Amino acid sequence: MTAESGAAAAGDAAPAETYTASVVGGTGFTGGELLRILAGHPAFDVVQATSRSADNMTVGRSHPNLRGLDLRFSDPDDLESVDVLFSATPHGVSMGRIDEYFEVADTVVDLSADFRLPEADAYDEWYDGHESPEYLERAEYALPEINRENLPGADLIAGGGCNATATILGLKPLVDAGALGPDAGEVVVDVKVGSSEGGAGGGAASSHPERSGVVRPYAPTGHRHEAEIEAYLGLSVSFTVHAVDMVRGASATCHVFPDGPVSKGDLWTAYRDAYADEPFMRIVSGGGGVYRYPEPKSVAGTNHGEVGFELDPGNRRVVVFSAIDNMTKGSAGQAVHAANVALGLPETAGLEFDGLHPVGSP
Amino acid sequence: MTAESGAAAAGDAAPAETYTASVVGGTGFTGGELLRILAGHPAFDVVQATSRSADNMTVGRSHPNLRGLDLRFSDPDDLESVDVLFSATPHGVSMGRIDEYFEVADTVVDLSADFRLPEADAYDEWYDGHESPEYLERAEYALPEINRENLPGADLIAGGGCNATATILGLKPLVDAGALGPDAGEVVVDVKVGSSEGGAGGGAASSHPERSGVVRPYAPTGHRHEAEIEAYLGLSVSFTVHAVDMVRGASATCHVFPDGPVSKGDLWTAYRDAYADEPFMRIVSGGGGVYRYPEPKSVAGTNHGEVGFELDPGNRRVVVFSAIDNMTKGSAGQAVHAANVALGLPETAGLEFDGLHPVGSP
Amino acid sequence: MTAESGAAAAGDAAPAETYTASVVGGTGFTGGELLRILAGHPAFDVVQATSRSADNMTVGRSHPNLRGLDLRFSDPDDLESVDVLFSATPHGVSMGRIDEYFEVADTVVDLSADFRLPEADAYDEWYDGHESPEYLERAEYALPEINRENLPGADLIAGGGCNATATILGLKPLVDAGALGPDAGEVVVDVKVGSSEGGAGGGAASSHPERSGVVRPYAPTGHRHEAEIEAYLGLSVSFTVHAVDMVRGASATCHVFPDGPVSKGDLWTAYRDAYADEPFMRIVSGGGGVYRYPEPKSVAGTNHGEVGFELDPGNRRVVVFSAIDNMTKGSAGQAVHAANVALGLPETAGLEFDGLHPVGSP
Amino acid sequence: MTAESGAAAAGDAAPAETYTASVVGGTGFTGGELLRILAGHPAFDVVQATSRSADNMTVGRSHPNLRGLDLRFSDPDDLESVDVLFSATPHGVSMGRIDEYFEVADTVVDLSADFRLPEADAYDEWYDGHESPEYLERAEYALPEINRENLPGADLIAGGGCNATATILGLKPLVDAGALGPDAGEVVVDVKVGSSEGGAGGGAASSHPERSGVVRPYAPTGHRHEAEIEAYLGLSVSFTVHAVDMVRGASATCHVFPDGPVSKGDLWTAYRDAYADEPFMRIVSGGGGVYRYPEPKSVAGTNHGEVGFELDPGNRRVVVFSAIDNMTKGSAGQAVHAANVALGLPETAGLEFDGLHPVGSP
Amino acid sequence: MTSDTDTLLAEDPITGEEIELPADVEVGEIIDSPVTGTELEVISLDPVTLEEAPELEEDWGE
Amino acid sequence: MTSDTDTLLAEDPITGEEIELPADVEVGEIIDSPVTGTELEVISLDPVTLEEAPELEEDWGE
Ligand SMILES: NC(=O)c1ccc[n+]([C@@H]2O[C@H](COP(=O)([O-])OP(=O)(O)OC[C@H]3O[C@@H](n4cnc5c(N)ncnc54)[C@H](OP(=O)(O)O)[C@@H]3O)[C@@H](O)[C@H]2O)c1
Ligand SMILES: NC(=O)c1ccc[n+]([C@@H]2O[C@H](COP(=O)([O-])OP(=O)(O)OC[C@H]3O[C@@H](n4cnc5c(N)ncnc54)[C@H](OP(=O)(O)O)[C@@H]3O)[C@@H](O)[C@H]2O)c1
Ligand SMILES: NC(=O)c1ccc[n+]([C@@H]2O[C@H](COP(=O)([O-])OP(=O)(O)OC[C@H]3O[C@@H](n4cnc5c(N)ncnc54)[C@H](OP(=O)(O)O)[C@@H]3O)[C@@H](O)[C@H]2O)c1
Ligand SMILES: NC(=O)c1ccc[n+]([C@@H]2O[C@H](COP(=O)([O-])OP(=O)(O)OC[C@H]3O[C@@H](n4cnc5c(N)ncnc54)[C@H](OP(=O)(O)O)[C@@H]3O)[C@@H](O)[C@H]2O)c1
Ligand SMILES: [Zn+2]
Ligand SMILES: [Zn+2]
Repeated sequence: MTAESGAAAAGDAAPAETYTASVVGGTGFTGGELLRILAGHPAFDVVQATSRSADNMTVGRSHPNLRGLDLRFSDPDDLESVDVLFSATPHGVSMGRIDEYFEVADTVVDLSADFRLPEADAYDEWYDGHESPEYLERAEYALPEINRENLPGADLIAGGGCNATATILGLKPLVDAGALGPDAGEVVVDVKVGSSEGGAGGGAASSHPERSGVVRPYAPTGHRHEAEIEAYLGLSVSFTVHAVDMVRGASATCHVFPDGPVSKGDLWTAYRDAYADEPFMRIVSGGGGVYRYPEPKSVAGTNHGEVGFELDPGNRRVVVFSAIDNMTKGSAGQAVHAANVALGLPETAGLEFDGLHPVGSP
Repeated sequence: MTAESGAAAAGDAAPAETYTASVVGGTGFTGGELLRILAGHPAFDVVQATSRSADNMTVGRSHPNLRGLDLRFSDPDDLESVDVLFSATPHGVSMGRIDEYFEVADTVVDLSADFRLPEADAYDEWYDGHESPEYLERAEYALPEINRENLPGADLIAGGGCNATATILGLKPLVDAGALGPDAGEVVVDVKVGSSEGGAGGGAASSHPERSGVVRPYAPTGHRHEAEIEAYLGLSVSFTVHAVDMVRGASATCHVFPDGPVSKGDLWTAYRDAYADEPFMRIVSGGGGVYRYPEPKSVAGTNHGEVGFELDPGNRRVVVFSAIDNMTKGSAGQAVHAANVALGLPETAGLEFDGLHPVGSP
Repeated sequence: MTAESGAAAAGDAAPAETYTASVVGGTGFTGGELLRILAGHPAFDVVQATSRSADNMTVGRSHPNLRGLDLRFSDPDDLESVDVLFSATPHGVSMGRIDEYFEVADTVVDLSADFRLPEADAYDEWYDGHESPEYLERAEYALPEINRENLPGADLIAGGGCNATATILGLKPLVDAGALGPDAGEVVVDVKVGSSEGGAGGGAASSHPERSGVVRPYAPTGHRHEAEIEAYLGLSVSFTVHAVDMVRGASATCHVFPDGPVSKGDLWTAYRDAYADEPFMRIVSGGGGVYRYPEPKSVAGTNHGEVGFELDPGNRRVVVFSAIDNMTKGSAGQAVHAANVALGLPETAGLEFDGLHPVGSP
Repeated sequence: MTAESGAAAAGDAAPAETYTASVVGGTGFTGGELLRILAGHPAFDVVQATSRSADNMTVGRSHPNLRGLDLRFSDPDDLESVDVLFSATPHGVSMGRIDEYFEVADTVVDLSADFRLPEADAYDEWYDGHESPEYLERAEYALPEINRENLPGADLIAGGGCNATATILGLKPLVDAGALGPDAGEVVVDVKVGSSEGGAGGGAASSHPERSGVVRPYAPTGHRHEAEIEAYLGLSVSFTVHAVDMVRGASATCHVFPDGPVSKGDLWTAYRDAYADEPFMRIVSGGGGVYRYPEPKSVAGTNHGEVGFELDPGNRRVVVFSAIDNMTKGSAGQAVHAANVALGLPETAGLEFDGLHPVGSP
Repeated sequence: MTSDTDTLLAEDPITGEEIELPADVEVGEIIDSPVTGTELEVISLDPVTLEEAPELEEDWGE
Repeated sequence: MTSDTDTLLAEDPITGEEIELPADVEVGEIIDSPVTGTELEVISLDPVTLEEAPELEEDWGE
């Protein structure tokens, strides 16, 4: 904690502590989302955002919503000392710079896959190995809905993958309720995601003419998030990801065949047990009006997750729907949520935005 | 057959026969698509299109692409005598008027669900019963890829449902190859469809502000097309349909767990055996460039169906992708294709359009 | 003002006053936006939202972003006493109920056109006359950027039209700078708007299949907002409105031919003089990166207005671009902004949301 | 003409002549559109499509709609001898290779700006000069609606710019009717275009997340198509282009202030005089239903142009709307149309596709 | 395509051109002009007289 | 936010939880559950009994 925030803490009542923060990878999509959230957060003071390509440019040039922010990008090689360093770089960057990060920061929150998996072996299997496996045990998975108890005081926090987050949030209540025991059938997870998932530097397939209007299988099988789901749910899933025409959003439809018969009441109990007290989780399952099940556009721009379910009596299937904004609950919002828990701040601080209606394809 | 077309047949070489045709439900989406296809078809002469709501108005007022067509809607109660009557009305209309249809037409092609299922019981279970069950045996399912041998000479043709069509086209090669025997696991079919599937008369959920940008579970379970799939594939499937932000298109992702191990080579063999000679089917499975798997936008406006597959070695899953245009291969194009076969015309007559690239969200 | 808020005012420092508020027309698009903003506003306490069609249903059923709000719609005939009544009904409703509104509320903020125009004659010319012309003088136009000095203490506030707001914000600096004197040429205003402008109850033209992907002239000439622009800018404009494929947003391109030559420096001076101190206005005019001029998606969900300009030396034209979110700056946000000024609250209270990046078609 | 086509002409009745054709720039958007049209054209036989980046790959890999075409890209440096060479390369390429083109082809149709302007000076002013100015006089502007009489027999044809085409088609009837004489006011042309206008190789601003949902001023002033409009209409226009969320389509709204009063009847006369006999032009101006004025999506994929108008009596303004598909009427279709006229083929050959309804954002 | 026995001739009120209408049109019916697309009201039948129909401004969602 | 004097208590038929309803609900009225969002029909008033309302399948555009 800096002297500044210590002083603040000592001095007066309201926003007891202020933490200085930096964002590495500030021109990127999740970096921009972090900056947006932190700029509106009562307890954070953003002192640095880095970029190699837009060094010295204003943040608002990359992120037009942040034109009001008086901050310029600086070089990632000149990191300032901060309380919390958020890193939003492509996979492989943080694992190479993690020592450096801890030299300048007390707490590191990494949004990449670099510290998500608990075992180094998994990096050999699913990625290209790991440069700093000694940090893996120290890292805590950011998603409070499954790891809240381990976050307070954590100093290395690993943000979840967005598709993994949607899936884990959808299935965890069933796992906890014991519905997915050894006799359960295959768990099929069919995911639909928006174009922001690819990050700011898209290629030909991400150009507007090619990417508009698609239902495009982009990870038919073998998606790396399977590893994360297995690690945190203890469940092997059949996982397929499709690109659809939206910018923000990840929606997971989980087709589940429980051990034995379940009723709608059982399902409500399982999901309410899991989420009734969660500040960001909503159960949306049937009912009237236009919005009867989880939809990414209902949560766009917010840190909310929506989950819902339906029962297929004919063949004992439960269909679970889960929707998040990949940029918020699926990355930057989850990271700030976890930081709030780690630092003992109110969980919803900086994450109060409730979304828009009507809203098109956010 | 009219004297006119008989004469033509007798007389000269080129376009041997001309058939007069009418479209009941001409203001609707599939009715308009029928009119578009028939207007460009060398062997059909459209003499009537009906509408109750736009009686006497030009067809081009409803369908701006048909402004060049010199035809006005007329009352569905004043049907003219034709060789082929196409009916594109909501479920329940044709079953009540089928006797009347056969009074004015030699051949009836119905796009609704009214004659799709072979058994009257199924209508009690999935719909609200059937008014003319005596026609069910006479009706032939329109999809040539699975019913070509029974179409020649058929006089009552029942167009398939669009989601059922996508699913059947995707799975049939595996069924034929015997990969889905008694030990196979559950077959999960996760469908994504465009807004034209709802027809021209949408309600609040179909308005642009509410329907844009969605990934919306609209038939979580219990979709009526399951009945059709079961009837024609002999397979019970776990079926879920989502609305996504496109207008045309239905995309089915089938997650399949075959009896025993299959190889990529097996899959190619199965799909090539099924479709190598089919004029409208394309196998798109891997490869380079942007379009590696089936996508609805690759087939938009066309009668093509694309199918592809991928193998998930870890858990013995085959993922099958199938994409069609719901308005064409999924309804009006399929109907004309079937009529071509029934009347002995070249199969691709009137259906040569190959689609556009680039194309947004058609 | 209620006793509650009076007490608050007398007593202590922080959130000095709390005002009770109601929203008539709460199921509508702007009604929902009002509820969203007021629910997050530190000085308002929403006690009622009315609906005839969804009486007794939760607000969250209509507006999924407000599922967290513990409020049910009630009958518009049973209005509760409040400090501020916001009315978001179609044109013609408020003018018939205005006496009733003042019986239950100290301050009325109306979002319809009913009290926007200063002269009763204008209602005869552009609308179907006025039922309560005696209120027209009392009403204050809501847009603080042109009417801030008259808002404090106002008890009848008339929200501007969204297209008029975009146009007025774009042109006012030029009018103030004297660039549009008697020798100026025609002022052409070419507007592009999203589908939410039509409100929640759209017809066939608003259905997703018909409304997607359009550039549709929907008010080629004679749009009623011309009257408002003339009234508040003193300028007669050539006005054309197009529907484009977005849900939120209004973008006005104003093609202006000033009296005499102007330089880029003159323009910057004019716009900075007008807006440098405005909390919600941003001048975006050239520069680098992707977002160089005003765009509706840069301000979506926010109360910001972006304006920018470019010079066409060849023919003395100035092109002015102006972008707002029709639901916020163009209606509900403007209304709350005006209420803030009227009640002496901080101008930006409840309106701090800065928008998202990336964002698709919000 | 090749021996082959000569033989065909001599030999048998149907498709009298067949011309061999090649497409330089075959991976591009307009190159792909040319290939699509030529592949379905009864009189052309495509023998070569070039690409440097996809040399030896199948055409269907770049253009999924052309998977049925049995053709592979070849190197643009190895041009085959053909009757007609179509070049669809970026500006500046054809002017450097034009001699080479004529060595292998009898007729050259160039889609770039390289031979569009009649005067070399104009290339100095609007482009970076011209390498082969001696060809400018020989070149004929491709748009038959304004240059049909000069096309028969032409051997160098210069395709128009898409925005220029939309504008010229919209305004020409007024120019011909003498409504835009010396006392007319400024002509403001406000254009909205889709993302395919930028070609296949987009940058950051063309990525789906950044380009979705925009109304983005991308050529506020100084667009090069002004030069073309001036050259072929004799009219200086105030020209501004906006990017909107569609892939195909260019829509020009022309705000015109004629010399003196005009009536709706005058306008109908002017437009019918100009276009009643044109095979591809449609006047769409008022009327009922959803599609009352020109819209790009009504003509998407087709070679049609729609024009319409409305009168603003208050200030003597005529608003003209003009809509085309930039890929077809605005480039590849126009090129083939011109080639048809040049070679004496039926004008609509290969261009009969009438478009789709409903259709989203093609 | 429509059989030509079943048509009436009338004058388009905007362009003055002769247009064809279905034989069964009735007075008061709204029908669109094949030339301009405009909605026309049938004012009388013998001879067929047409007038521009009043526009339903509001049905189009402003 | 709603004044608490004006509410009735009832049991959610799906989850069994106690839920609040507006005081002026009538028998036969459809109201949504604050817990599950499900549409419930008011079956009786004293005590308030609720039942899942039959779903209007077709209104949602299949
Ligand atoms: N997008 C999502 O939905 C999502 C969700 C969950 C997790 N994630 C993870 O979050 C991370 C960032 O994703 P993103 O979508 O924001 O990516 P992005 O838009 O491509 O941004 C990457 C950022 O990292 C910077 N950068 C790249 N290489 C760097 C290096 N070697 N050193 C320092 N900075 C570097 C880039 O800026 P400069 O080139 O200007 O330096 C840019 O600011 C990834 O690991 C991704 O897997 C993303
Ligand atoms: N949309 C698809 O993708 C799709 C795919 C496969 C199959 N289908 C099936 O095709 C049929 C038509 O679907 P659609 O999407 O084209 O529907 P639609 O757009 O709603 O059109 C229905 C048409 O039927 C007419 N109609 C309605 N009730 C009628 C009645 N009682 N008697 C005579 N005409 C009547 C309507 O016109 P007027 O009211 O003017 O008479 C309209 O022209 C349905 O059975 C549907 O299940 C649709
Ligand atoms: N949409 C925009 O961008 C925009 C911008 C600026 C200004 N405005 C103005 O704001 C107003 C509302 O527009 P909107 O787009 O929000 O419309 P909307 O979505 O159609 O909503 C209208 C609301 O008014 C209620 N309502 C209708 N008639 C009523 C009556 N007679 N008495 C009481 N309540 C009635 C409706 O609910 P129930 O039927 O359930 O009672 C609904 O809640 C209009 O005057 C519009 O011109 C809109
Ligand atoms: N897009 C439109 O709407 C439109 C409308 C009217 C006119 N035009 C004009 O049409 C032309 C093509 O536009 P586009 O949109 O189709 O562009 P594009 O998609 O970028 O395609 C350009 C093509 O040219 C090839 N190419 C580039 N440089 C070349 C070179 N030096 N030598 C040989 N081939 C080269 C490229 O392929 P490889 O790199 O693989 O060789 C590619 O196939 C441009 O001049 C444009 O102004 C376009
Ligand atoms: Zn889009
Ligand atoms: Zn859309």
